[in-house]
Amino acid sequence: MKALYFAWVRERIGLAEEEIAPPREVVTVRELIEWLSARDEGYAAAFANPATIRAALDKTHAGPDAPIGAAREIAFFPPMTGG
Amino acid sequence: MKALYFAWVRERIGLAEEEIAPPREVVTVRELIEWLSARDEGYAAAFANPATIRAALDKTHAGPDAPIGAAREIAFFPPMTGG
Amino acid sequence: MAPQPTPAVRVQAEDFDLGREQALLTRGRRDIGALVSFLGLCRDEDGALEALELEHYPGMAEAEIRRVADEALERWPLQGLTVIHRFGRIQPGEQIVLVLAAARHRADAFAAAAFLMDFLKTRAPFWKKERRADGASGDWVSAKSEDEAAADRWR
Amino acid sequence: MAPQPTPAVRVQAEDFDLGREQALLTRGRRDIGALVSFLGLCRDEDGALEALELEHYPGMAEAEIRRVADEALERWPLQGLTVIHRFGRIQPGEQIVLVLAAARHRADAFAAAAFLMDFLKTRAPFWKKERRADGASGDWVSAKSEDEAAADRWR
Repeated sequence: MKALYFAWVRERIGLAEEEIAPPREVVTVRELIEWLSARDEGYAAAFANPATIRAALDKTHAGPDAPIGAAREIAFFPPMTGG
Repeated sequence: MKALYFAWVRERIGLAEEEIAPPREVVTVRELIEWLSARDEGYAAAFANPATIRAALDKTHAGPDAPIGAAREIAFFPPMTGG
Repeated sequence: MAPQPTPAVRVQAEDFDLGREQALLTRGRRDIGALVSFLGLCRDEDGALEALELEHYPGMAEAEIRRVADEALERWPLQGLTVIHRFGRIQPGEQIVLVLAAARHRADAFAAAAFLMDFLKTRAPFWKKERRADGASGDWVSAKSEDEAAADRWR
Repeated sequence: MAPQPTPAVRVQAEDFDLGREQALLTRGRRDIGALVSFLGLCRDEDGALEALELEHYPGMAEAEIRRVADEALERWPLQGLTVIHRFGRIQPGEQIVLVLAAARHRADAFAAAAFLMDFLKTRAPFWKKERRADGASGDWVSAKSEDEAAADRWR
């Protein structure tokens, strides 16, 4: 699946997007965050405070307990500050 | 003093404005309405339902108990429907 | 605190232009965060209305709008305020009234514009007479109790 | 009941023009009674801000605004709705966001415009980074708890 990162999540990870292939036991958004956090310091820093992380599955907001399912795209970003 | 009439108050009285000289015992807006109502059928029709009459003294809203005092201009009109 | 702005109040027969009024209020400004406008238009009432005749009390109309505008400036920290109200013959689709409220934050601009409209409806000396499309002589528009209620919610 | 209008939603780098958008929404219409606009502008924070960099999530930004717009159309009887949100570099005094809501009655237009803004703030995927006038590298703007509270009042 494609992972997208925005704003300071993008800056800390150092990537705007990448292909990821989480193992089968990663079921929810929360578990995907934990799996990514274990990769290196950049990911760990990006996801250090899960309360400030928002996610979207196929361009729709998704909470931490949402199952990733067959989504083709997941995005991680800080709380929105548009408008 | 000058009396001004607007909207259907003006139409019923048949005048947009006139000079009036109420006697000394006419003190309040309400008393002036009563004094005018006694003039003829047009005035009586205009002021038949005092609840629907609004007044202004020198271009400031005034309630029925407001004293006319030294106002140089009094206006009578229906509830406002601008905006 | 910045000094209170002077409201721009106009009562006129001529039409007005929202884009122009926006430009006048914001030109050269870098401190305005939110601009809320309300534009009131003449509806044709599903074809029944040919035109509105808007009568007003010259002098008092401006004075009363100015009083309401000053009250809005005391209630909310505004950076600019424009109110334009037309009189005379107005046809369906034409503009009747414009309120523009500028503030640093959106809640203040929204509240001030809504407040202005609620009070203009019940306090500004304007009266609408309908000219009907079927040629019948129209009636004076009645004041709505919901407009009184809308104004009361600010007390 | 008239059919629900299709909201006009645009996410773009280019500036927009309030007067033009008003004309597009009202042209040829004789049934609109009230048009409320909200215009969000970039403030210079008393000279501290040189520019905002607005990052967005292409595709989701449009989709999310459209979802909020559809929700507004279900809540209020609207006759037209336009939402424009810019991205990229925006300098103080420049326009960021526009919401236009048209309805027969003013309360619906006011409520829909305020609702749209409250939800755009908390749901539309845009992020502001400040470029500071003193040359220091700026920060990402933090989400405000008052914006969350503003959105919560519609639940």
